[in-house]
Amino acid sequence: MNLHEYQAKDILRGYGVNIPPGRIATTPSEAEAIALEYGAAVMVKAQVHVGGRGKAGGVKFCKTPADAKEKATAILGMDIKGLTVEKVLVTVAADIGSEAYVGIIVDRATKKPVFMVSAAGGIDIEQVAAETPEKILYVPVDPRYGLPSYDALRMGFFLFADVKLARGAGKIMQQLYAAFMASGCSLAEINPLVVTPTGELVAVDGKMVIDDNELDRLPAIAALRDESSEEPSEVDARNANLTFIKLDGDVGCVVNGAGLAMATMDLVKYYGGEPANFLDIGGSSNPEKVVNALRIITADANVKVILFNIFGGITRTDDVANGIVTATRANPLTVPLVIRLTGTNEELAMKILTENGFSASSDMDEAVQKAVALATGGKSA
Amino acid sequence: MNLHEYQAKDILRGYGVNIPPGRIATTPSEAEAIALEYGAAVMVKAQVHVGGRGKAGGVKFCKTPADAKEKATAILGMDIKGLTVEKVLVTVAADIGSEAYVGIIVDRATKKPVFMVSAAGGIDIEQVAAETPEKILYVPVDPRYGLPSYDALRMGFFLFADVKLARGAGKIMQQLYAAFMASGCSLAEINPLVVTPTGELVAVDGKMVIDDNELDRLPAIAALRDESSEEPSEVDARNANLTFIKLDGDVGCVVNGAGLAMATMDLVKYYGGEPANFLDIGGSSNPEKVVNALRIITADANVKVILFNIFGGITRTDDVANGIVTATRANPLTVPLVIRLTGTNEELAMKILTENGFSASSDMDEAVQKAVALATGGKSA
Amino acid sequence: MSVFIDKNTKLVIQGITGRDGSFHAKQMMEYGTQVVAGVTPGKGGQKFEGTVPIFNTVMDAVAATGANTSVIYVPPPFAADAIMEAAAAGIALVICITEGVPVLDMTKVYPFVKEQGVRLIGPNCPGLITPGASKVGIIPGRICTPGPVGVVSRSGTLTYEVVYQLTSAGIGQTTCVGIGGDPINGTNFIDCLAAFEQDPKTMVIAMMGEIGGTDEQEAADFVKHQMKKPVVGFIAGQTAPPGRRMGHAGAIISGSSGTAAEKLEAFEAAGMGIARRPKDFVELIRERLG
Amino acid sequence: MSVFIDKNTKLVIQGITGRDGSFHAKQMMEYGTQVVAGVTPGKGGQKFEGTVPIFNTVMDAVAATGANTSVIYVPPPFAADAIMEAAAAGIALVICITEGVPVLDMTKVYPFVKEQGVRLIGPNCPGLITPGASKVGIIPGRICTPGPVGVVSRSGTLTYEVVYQLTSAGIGQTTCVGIGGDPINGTNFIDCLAAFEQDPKTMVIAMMGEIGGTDEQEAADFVKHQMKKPVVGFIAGQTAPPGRRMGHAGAIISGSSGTAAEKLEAFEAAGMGIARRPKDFVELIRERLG
Repeated sequence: MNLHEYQAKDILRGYGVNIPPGRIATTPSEAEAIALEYGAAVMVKAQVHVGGRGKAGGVKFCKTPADAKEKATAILGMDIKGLTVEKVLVTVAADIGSEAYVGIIVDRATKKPVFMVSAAGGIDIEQVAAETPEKILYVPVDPRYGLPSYDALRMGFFLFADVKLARGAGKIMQQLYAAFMASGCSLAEINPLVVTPTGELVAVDGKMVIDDNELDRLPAIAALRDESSEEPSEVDARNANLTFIKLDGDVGCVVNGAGLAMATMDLVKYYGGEPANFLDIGGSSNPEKVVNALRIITADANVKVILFNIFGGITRTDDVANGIVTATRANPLTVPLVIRLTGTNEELAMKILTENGFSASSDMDEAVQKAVALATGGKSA
Repeated sequence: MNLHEYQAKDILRGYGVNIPPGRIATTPSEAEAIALEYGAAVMVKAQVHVGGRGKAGGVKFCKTPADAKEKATAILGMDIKGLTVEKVLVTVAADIGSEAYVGIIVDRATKKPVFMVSAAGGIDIEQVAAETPEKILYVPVDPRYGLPSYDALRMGFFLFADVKLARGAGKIMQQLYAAFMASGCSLAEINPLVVTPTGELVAVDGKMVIDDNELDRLPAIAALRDESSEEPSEVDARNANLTFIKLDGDVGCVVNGAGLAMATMDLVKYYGGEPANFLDIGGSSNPEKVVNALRIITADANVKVILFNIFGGITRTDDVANGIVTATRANPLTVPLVIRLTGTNEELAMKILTENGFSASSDMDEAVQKAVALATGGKSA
Repeated sequence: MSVFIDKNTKLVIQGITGRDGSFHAKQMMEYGTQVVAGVTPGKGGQKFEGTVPIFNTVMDAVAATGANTSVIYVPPPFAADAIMEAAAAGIALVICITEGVPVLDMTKVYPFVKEQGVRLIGPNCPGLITPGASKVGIIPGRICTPGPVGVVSRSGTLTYEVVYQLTSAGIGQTTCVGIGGDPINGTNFIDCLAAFEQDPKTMVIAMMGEIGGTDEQEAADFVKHQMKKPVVGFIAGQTAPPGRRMGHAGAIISGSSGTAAEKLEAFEAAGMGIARRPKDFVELIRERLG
Repeated sequence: MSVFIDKNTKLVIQGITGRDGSFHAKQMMEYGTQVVAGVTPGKGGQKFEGTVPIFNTVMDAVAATGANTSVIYVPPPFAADAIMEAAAAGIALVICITEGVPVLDMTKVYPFVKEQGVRLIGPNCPGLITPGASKVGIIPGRICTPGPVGVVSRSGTLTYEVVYQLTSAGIGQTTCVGIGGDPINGTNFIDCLAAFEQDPKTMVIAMMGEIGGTDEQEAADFVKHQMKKPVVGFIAGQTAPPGRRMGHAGAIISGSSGTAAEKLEAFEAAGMGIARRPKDFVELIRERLG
């Protein structure tokens, strides 16, 4: 789950990171009032879950409250890469001397949280990595020991020659690390970490991505979810405990297991079709999931056929069959359904389907080819 | 540093441990008022740093506020093993179904904090260990991982067959462990951990010993020190950064290093004398320490001779010589002084001493024998 | 022969009385796995299905039954603790089926099991099966049959698919291992490939990877330099949209974008057979069995 | 020969610009120790005494100078971090002189250095000296002289006392090691006894223990079963009042009250020579040198 900049900053502030004051506005007058209250030049920043806000015109410097109102008027309601800006952060503008980058991610290779720091901040770290990789220092952290002071200071010295700044940056790394661990992050970054002309360290932008698996035990973090900034069908799927990603094709896919779901999409493509989505109903079986999956897929007007590919392990195929029957009874389908189903309780599932007028195959290739044929009007059948 | 029961309980309460309400009284009327406020039977408990309060009559059950006043009158001012009771804890009395013991110490052998738990609570754990060692379960904790739930639950099941009580006890272990680590303890215990007749878990007594080396970074814990409950000369020594333990002999000893200090006491005894104290001026040298050491030792009227045994390593012997000169100039000694001094900057030290009318030896046995002779009036000389 | 589990596997099931745990406990018992104990705190002293003793802790279970392998079906917030409990109790092989374990939990569990010298498979994996001998986890037993192919996969149901097609074509397996698709897991491709290389009965290995990370590339390197036996590989997610399943920052560290194309290239460079579709495994393996 | 340090020891001094650090840096340099670097954050680029380069981090110091040993003089709250910094930077032998390190810090430092395969001596120790070759720490150099006796001690100044008496009697030392008296330290008696047993130049070992704990008893057991070379032992604290220096709870776990009597009994049972006074070492060792 992505947090908004303002949410990440609120969390980091709680861990002691020095961040200019800021508040959220949803109307231009609110933005003006906040700027007036601060009595200083402010930044008005679109709060959307997408990179490149600045280039899209979603981040503006405002000298006066009137200016803030005007810029907020322009930004609120703006469309940035398909997402509508519903909120702006109005925050005191910092004087910028230099800009550094500080981030942490969970790294698969070292199996640890790894810091990435660079004196080349303010721009995308991907760009730095691609063009000047020697400007990035990577420091893995063993979570059994936490971030030791010596590693924090080493990173501080990588960013700043001055010992006072190095120590200050080291302290911010400790604060960022504490926030990262306590908030169940898979990524946390401060970019830019600014040194002001008077030598103060200030975090001017902050970002956090939360591991979805942490949300059950971190209700305060889970409550930060902003569904208005996400694709509605993906929100719907998540609330139904489904992993769903909308794509542009016409073959709706309902599969159990991420690997098989991807392999199914690949096979749709292999046989000349285009998948309409990635949808994993997950490991544990529950007829309700199938009902929700069908509702979400059929909401997509592009879908011309629905393909079930279920290989029962921990998922019991009879549960899936019951789900199909229940769902289609409540809301009859307007597109054809192709079912491939095998594995745990397969006989029972087949019996349920047959008794309710469905046919099913146990061969994946056969089912995918059939679904593609139906979607393409028989072209490839 | 030892904490009082009421201080340990305040800390444990902060970590969620279920502890009956209680407050400190320094007068009988205060005790009565507290009991009245609670409107329940209370315990009045002497707050002194010594074991065996109960047997000495320092812990009493009081049915009524008047009763609490009467018992507090008896306990306040009472002498328990040489310490005067200045405060009592007035706390709501718990109904006792059964009593267990839960404690943690830092163990030298495993180099870890180790839990000790026993269903035979309410009595000294030393007694349980001596008489029925099989009734104690030892569980080391790796502080890199903390106390895992499975180990907490395992200890819970060692105490209670009932899963609800086992889980409840496991939770208390987690709370005790968190308090132990965060408070810089070398020992923390709950004894007894009571199960009430209604199945509630209640910590009825609590104890914490803090590692003195932690106090600099834990000012809130350091502030809990109650100097009124300690030997005044030891308080004085600690405030002067000296390690001092008062003994019953007449040879005052000033030594650098604990091992050499003990060896010096042993040698005093070997040659027929009795050491008046253990005093380690520590590793880092500072003339002020010598001044304080002399002040503390000469305050003991039993002392008949003062023996310096200094082997300079990190301690510079010239600093010690300067300290001797300064101290004796300000407060001339009324007892003889025997100085043994060798090691770092020895020539300079000898020069300082000689110029100021002191003589010094570089042989330990010679110096100790001389000091013993002076103390015993020449008997063994 | 086989890898990791065989007839001597003595299994304890953590979470044996839960919905999934009890269902699969029965399946494993029916398959012939030696299920010697179950663990559910508070149910110590009871019996599962009238035969399998239940204990409050894994330590009790090991002491009473000599269990050497554990399989975990507890809910995600308790899975990390369950893994460490098994490892600390002296279990040598721990299989964690649970899906949804927080990755930060795994950053502590991983060094813990390594220190204890314990093999962890998973989490978020289907477990493993040595056809005809022992099944630990949730892989459907009847889709497997004994034979010469070692199977290792990051995906659960995709494993079933491939094994099912192999079995349908009359090609059996020594052991099938689902290592799980989480960012941090206990056993990786190389661990399994090394085990299959040592196993005298395994003649060919089928390996199913996914997009994301660099495990498949490292496995390919291992195949190239350390293995004599032929390996056939597959990558799921060739058509997945980029950037949706893994953070780009991860790619910065690994210096890899983790795409299917990159992984297939590594397979090719290692001289591995490449299955474009799951069903291609059948022919490619048949060729290599000679 | 010697143990742990010799002519090839290349030393970095952590806290080289502090009061104690700078004083003893000079003493070590005068003694002939190869002091190749110092570390003081913020003073990187400067030189100590015009010759020894100072770095901001141990990692920088190791990279630039190839230092293989570190000695630590930083204040107690920073000592644990300094030890881990040295270990993580690739230093093989870390000597921590600092006194007053919180014991809970050491419960984390100890497994850290073990994992890194690093030998830690101390904290709260005087360090060690190989007379005529290298001195690391604060043991006064001129009280030592080369010879056949290995010295190991829990106490600082008591070590000096015994070494001084040996040297005064014309008996030299291979290496003198002060392991420190804290409840948790990096190197114990047995580690040193084992090293002396292997060192061809060491003929007799002098060992100074203290009351508290069971290290001396375990060392005696090691002497009895694993050593051929003679060992002479001493215990400080024979007259110390019980219960003042160690918690009784510790005694419950170890099953020992850690008294001098108990330790001397263990020495006797191991056939060790027993020095009742520090000066007794001279005669007992002379006898054993034959």
